[in-house]
Amino acid sequence: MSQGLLSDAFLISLIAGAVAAGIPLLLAGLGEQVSEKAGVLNIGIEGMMLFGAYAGFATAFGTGSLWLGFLAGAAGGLVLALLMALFCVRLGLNQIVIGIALTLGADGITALLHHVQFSRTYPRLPRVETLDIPGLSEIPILGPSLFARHPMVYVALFSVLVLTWLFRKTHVGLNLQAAGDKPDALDAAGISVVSTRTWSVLFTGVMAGLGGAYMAMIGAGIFVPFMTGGAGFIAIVLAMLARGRPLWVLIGAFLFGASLSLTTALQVGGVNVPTDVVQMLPFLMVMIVLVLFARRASLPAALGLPYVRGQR
Amino acid sequence: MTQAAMSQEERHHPVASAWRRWAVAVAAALLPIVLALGVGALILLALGADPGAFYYHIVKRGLLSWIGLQDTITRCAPLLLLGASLIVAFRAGLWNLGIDGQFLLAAVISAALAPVLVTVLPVWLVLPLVMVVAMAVGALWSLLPALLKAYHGVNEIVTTLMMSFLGISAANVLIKLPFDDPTTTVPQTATLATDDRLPRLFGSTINVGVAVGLAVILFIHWLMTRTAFGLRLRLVGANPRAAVHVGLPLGALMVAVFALSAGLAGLAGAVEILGVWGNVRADWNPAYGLMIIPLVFLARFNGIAVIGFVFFFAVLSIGGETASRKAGLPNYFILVLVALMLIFLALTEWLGQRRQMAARD
Amino acid sequence: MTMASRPPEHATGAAEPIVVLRDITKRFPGVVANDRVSLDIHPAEVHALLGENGAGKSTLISILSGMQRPDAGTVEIRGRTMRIASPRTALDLGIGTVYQHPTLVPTLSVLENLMLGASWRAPMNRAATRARLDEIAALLGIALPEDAPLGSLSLGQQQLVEIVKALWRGEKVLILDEATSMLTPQGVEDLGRVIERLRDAGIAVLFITHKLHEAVRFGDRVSVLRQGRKVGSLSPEALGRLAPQEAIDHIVDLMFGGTADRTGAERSRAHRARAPGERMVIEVDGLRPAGDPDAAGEAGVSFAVHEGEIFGIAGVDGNGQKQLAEALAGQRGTEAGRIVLDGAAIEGLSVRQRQHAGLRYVTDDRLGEGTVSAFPVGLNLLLKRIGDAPFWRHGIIRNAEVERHARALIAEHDVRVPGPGTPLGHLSGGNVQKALLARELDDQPMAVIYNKPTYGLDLNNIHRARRAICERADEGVATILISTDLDEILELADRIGVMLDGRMVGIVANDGDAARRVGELMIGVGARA
Amino acid sequence: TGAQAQEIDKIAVLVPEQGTDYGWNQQGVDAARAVGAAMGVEVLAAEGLGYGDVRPTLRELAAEGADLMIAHASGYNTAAPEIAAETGVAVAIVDNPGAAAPGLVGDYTVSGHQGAYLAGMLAAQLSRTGTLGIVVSGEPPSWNSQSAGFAMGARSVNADVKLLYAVIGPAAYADAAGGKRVTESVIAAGADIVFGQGDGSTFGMLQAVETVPATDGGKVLFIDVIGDKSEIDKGHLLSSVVWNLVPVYGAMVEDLKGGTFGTVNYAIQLADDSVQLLRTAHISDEVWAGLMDARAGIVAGEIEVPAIWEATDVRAMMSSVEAAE
Ligand SMILES: Nc1ncnc2c1ncn2[C@@H]1O[C@H](COP(=O)(O)OP(=O)(O)OP(=O)(O)O)[C@@H](O)[C@H]1O
Ligand SMILES: Nc1ncnc2c1ncn2[C@@H]1O[C@H](COP(=O)(O)OP(=O)(O)OP(=O)(O)O)[C@@H](O)[C@H]1O
Ligand SMILES: [Mg+2]
Ligand SMILES: [Mg+2]
Repeated sequence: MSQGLLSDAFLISLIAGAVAAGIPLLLAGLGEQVSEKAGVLNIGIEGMMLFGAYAGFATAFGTGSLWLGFLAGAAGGLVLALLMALFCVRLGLNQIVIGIALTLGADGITALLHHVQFSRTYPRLPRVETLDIPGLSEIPILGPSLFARHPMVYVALFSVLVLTWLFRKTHVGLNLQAAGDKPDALDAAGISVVSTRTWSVLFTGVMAGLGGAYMAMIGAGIFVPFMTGGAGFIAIVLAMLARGRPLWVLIGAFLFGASLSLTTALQVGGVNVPTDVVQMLPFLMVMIVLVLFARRASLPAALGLPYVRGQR
Repeated sequence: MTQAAMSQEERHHPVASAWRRWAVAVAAALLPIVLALGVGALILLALGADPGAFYYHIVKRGLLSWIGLQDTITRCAPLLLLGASLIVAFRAGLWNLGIDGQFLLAAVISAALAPVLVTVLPVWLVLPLVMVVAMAVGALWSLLPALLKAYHGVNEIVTTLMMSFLGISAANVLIKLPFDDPTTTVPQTATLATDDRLPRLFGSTINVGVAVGLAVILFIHWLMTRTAFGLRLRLVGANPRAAVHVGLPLGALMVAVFALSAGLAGLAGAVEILGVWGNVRADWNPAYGLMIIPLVFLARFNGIAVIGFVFFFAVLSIGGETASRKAGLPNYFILVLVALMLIFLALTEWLGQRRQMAARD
Repeated sequence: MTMASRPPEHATGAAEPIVVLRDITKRFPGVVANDRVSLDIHPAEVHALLGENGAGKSTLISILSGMQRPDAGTVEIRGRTMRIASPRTALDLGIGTVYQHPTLVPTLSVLENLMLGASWRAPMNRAATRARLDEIAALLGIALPEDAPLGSLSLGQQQLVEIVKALWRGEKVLILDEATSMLTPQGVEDLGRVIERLRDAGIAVLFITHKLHEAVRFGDRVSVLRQGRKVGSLSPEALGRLAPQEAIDHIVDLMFGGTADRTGAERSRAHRARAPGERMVIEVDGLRPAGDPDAAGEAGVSFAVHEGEIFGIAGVDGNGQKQLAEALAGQRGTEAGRIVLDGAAIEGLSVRQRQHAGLRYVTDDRLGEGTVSAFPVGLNLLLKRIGDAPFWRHGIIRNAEVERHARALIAEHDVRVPGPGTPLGHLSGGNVQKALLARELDDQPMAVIYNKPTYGLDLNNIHRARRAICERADEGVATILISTDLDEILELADRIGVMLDGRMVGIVANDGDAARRVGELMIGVGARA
Repeated sequence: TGAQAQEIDKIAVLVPEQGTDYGWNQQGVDAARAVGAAMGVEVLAAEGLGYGDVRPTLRELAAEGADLMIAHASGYNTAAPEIAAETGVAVAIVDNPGAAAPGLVGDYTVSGHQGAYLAGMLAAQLSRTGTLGIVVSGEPPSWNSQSAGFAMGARSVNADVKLLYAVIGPAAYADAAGGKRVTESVIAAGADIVFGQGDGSTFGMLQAVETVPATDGGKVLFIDVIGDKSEIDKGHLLSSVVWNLVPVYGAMVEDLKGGTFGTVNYAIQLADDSVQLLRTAHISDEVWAGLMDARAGIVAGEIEVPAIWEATDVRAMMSSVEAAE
């Protein structure tokens, strides 16, 4: 029996591990990208993910249905996004303050709920059924690791295409860009900046909630407090680095996932490197890319600024 | 009394109007707290705890008992310095989101240096020396983001966050490898003896760090609001193109801002280690950034207001732990309470702005 | 074309007004921008809305276009009282607006900017948009780079896009707030023709300008605001009875009361105290500004300015004037060439060093780089002197000095502002420009580059500013005056250089024949001098 | 200060997380409560204190009249002796014997490396694939010594056993998703028994074990540490290196009463059953008997199980896959 570092099973598990770690980042990163495009810096995304993780897990555990879990995860993210939209878009409160407040609040509430509900039983979900894509899933190594996953993985990948299309080919894309770059122009053109930003924040909430739900239900099969562990902040960075292109979020998310798998691969292979060093790799890579190519910032001009009509 | 009558009266009684302004200010400060406590009380009731007792314990422990108050004040020190750090950066329009990494690296270097230096130099020299080195370490860690921003326009949110993650990992590597104290099995640096730490004030458990923090934040407030240098930095923040137009060296100023801001974050690390901890353990990361950033925004980058918010937060964190323990609740509830306070504080500020807008004529 | 030549039905104003503003009041902190203003806007009529800087014109139209809500008063559309809650409502009512400040998205292409505003569910129809754009462009006699990002266009071209956009949506009412400020005389003519056609098709046009000859030329009816109040109007009948110059005189009286400055009719240059001296102050040789690849020609720009001379630089906006000015000021690098100031090469110096050497640049981008909107007016007036005595001592600000300085300049330059502490962004467009000029004129440099110094100013202020420029020149300041307004250049300059495609295509003396020769050079006819 | 006999009516225990984790925190809190109940002493439990500064809490508990404060986290072992010196209240700390001071500071060493040795023997005997996994959430000393003990025990049964060692992250105690991901990879690399150490992340490891088959298609079994997760087991729990802190805490209180506190180092060990191997239905009588023999050998000192605290030393003990192939 072929075993160890070069066995198919191990390679498959590494790639699948990268996917498992990358999908929440991808979903949340895509969501963040939309609201950043529209000019809202959503720092609350970490909280939205955590809320989605809790809601998704609790529902999936209660009902036995992952799909209901995803629905609840999306709703969980949406609830926080509604608050964010109300406070930051409608009322124009400071996005940083509210974003951090939502994250702290979600940290606290989910931990409390977990304490009350699950801290004596630590329920775990059963094995996840995968959807094997005929044909593709038969490719050696890549097939089983990429094309025999839970359907949510394909939904996430598909949403990259949808967003690309939306940004390039629709009025929604134009509106988002205008809302972020020059909101007064959008307003003057007769489109409500507040509505556009509200929708984009709500979308972020849904995507972050789905990402969190994926992390809890499929990534871990369990909910534990603070389990997102900063993934939301990585998603923010990915969205900024991607400079408005969904495909770049995809690439970034999987590079992050892959570097985690790399850590495991090195260790299982008996290569003696401290985890701290390996953990630096993705961040180091980003810095090197930025130093080498010194890519100018192209964040939306009005990012983080509330829009109040007629104010100057 | 109607609005008109009131303003009529104001014109004739300046004293009354001063009183009224005071009343409004006090109400504006208290309202969010009352609202947050109210909503928090509902959650406490839902959790089966007694809100009255809970809040009583927060205040009693965090503010009214002398041991508690000393701890509250001690906890303010690093937060004040980090607040000063952020005031510089934010007023200059630069998002230094890397203070956690700068803080931690400087803390580790301080912890590694101080126990060694005290064996060769007098303590009164070692402490300031280490603080200076810590500032340099913090500043150095911001150099790359600063240069990339100043001369290549690379977005500093991304670079400072990246450097922060890198700094946290690098700090751990330093602790586990070169600076590991061989006499303990736990990976941590050697410990600075309690007698060699920052002197304590008037026989209390409060160390000089908080005085340093207060002095620095007041100085920074003065620097940013009253000096030409501060105005130049604010100009960079408010309109960088105008800064170029009026002939300011934009790049150099940005690097200076980063150096100052990150240097103060480094100083916070040194003060925390030299004043309280004495050493750094692997994987230690208080992540003060997440807490201090909203406070600095709520204070609208005003140093004096930051002092108030920091103190308030310290009371909550010291008193909250006791209150949770006595109520048999997980400490997590304090997170919820802090979140509620932030939201209501932001809301009241918004209401205040609207009042100002409405009161125009 | 005279008033009398208009079709009589338009001169009568018989039609019911389509829009009636009634007793509109709007306050801002420290200012009453509109004080019970009433205005009728009739279909098939061009209504010129005039007034000094800060009179409240932009505020009034922003209420009509849904950007501001009035504190009191009503808006009636075809006799029905309407609440115009948002720009969307206004657009749905067929009210299209060109705002004084740019309202286009710099990162979107021209075409995309024009598509902005459709329902988000609607499919994106580039072809139809393109066709419609071509149609309107043909009407205006212009060509626009449809797929270029808007931010890459010159300000003049951007203004054309704004106009196209307003024409697109303003099926009933078209509002133009200083829409001609960046256009060439020819462009103004073309726009005027389009306006007339629209008017004849029954559209109501509300037209704001500081160029009174445009107002009487295109306007059928005139209303004048002063310090927030409507102080007078001329009905079509009244207007029809007056010759253009009489009408202008009448309007000037209304606008400024007794304080009107009538010296503008003569040419200021004739009143210059001294002729330019012999000493060369600025010599520019083969200068090629960095940046836009096609902005500068191969050979670069060369010219020289004498002590006390005003050297005008004419040309259609976007022909490299801005790049040249920025390269001279040190804000933009150079690829080749020399700049000599008072005998010393300065091309290697920083902006600051050039300022110290005695060179000043008065930017045309008053909000983008000239001022800081969030800062109080008082600080904006000292932006180029931060740290200098007596306003700072040992680097510490002395607020009393700053305030005294601000009050003096505000009074001297008649900046309409509640006080030195008001954020500059709250000022009207013209008053921002006044503050900017006040700051720049409050110094004694050796050489100054003015870029569109009177853009957005009212008549009185234009005269004041031009006189100040002449006075400085008389004191010996070598002056470079960049303007798209040929009249201004002809009025002030001793010699005129013309820029086209980043090159200086000719330099002519400002004598009797200058207007014709400059005009030819601007459109690419005529030899290099 | 010399040791003095003392009345004890109140003790405090401080733990970084909630005491409901079937692990480190729960063992600490439960043991303190058990000692309190047995000795008629009041117990103040401060849970979920995190890894920040506990000096304020220690001062407060001292002020509330605690006579002994058990700072049950290695991260507290600098702060607690300082507060003991400041307040004069005795403290117990973990993993820092050098700081012990008679009457004031007592150190206890919690490492189940002896038990982990038995667990390693058990795993090596039951493994079908000959490959064992060790997954840890981080690398604190007590994790390290148990990983090493496990490796030594496994090798004692089968010198050729392959040991796959993986750390989830530098401080990934709560990273359940990471726990699952890493455990899945370890299983895919051939492990059919996983020795897992972590707090919240342990549940991710369990999830992986429960949902992924071994490379031979069979069931993967899990060996836990510190607590007893039988209650929440779904049939994959093979064993656990269970700690019992009651003897240690009890001895500390007794010594404090008797005036000898801080003069000895307290430790958990097989000998007094403060370290035990959990027996589940997966373990046959025969195997169990073998393990009990080994236990006796360890207790008697015939089998030596050294405590290895350093992460680098632990890593050096693990298999390199290339070398094995
Ligand atoms: N948003 C605002 N906030 C505060 N003050 C304002 C605001 N908008 C306008 N004002 C003030 O209202 C007054 C009228 O301004 P407005 O822009 O309507 O003048 P204007 O007639 O268009 O002048 P200009 O010819 O200079 O454009 C000015 O004093 C201006 O400072
Ligand atoms: N369901 C939606 N999904 C995505 N974006 C939306 C949605 N609804 C509105 N938006 C965004 O918000 C903007 C403004 O929304 P608003 O509610 O003002 O318009 P609407 O009445 O829904 O749109 P319309 O009348 O054009 O169909 C839209 O142009 C679009 O950018
Ligand atoms: Mg105006
Ligand atoms: Mg007692």
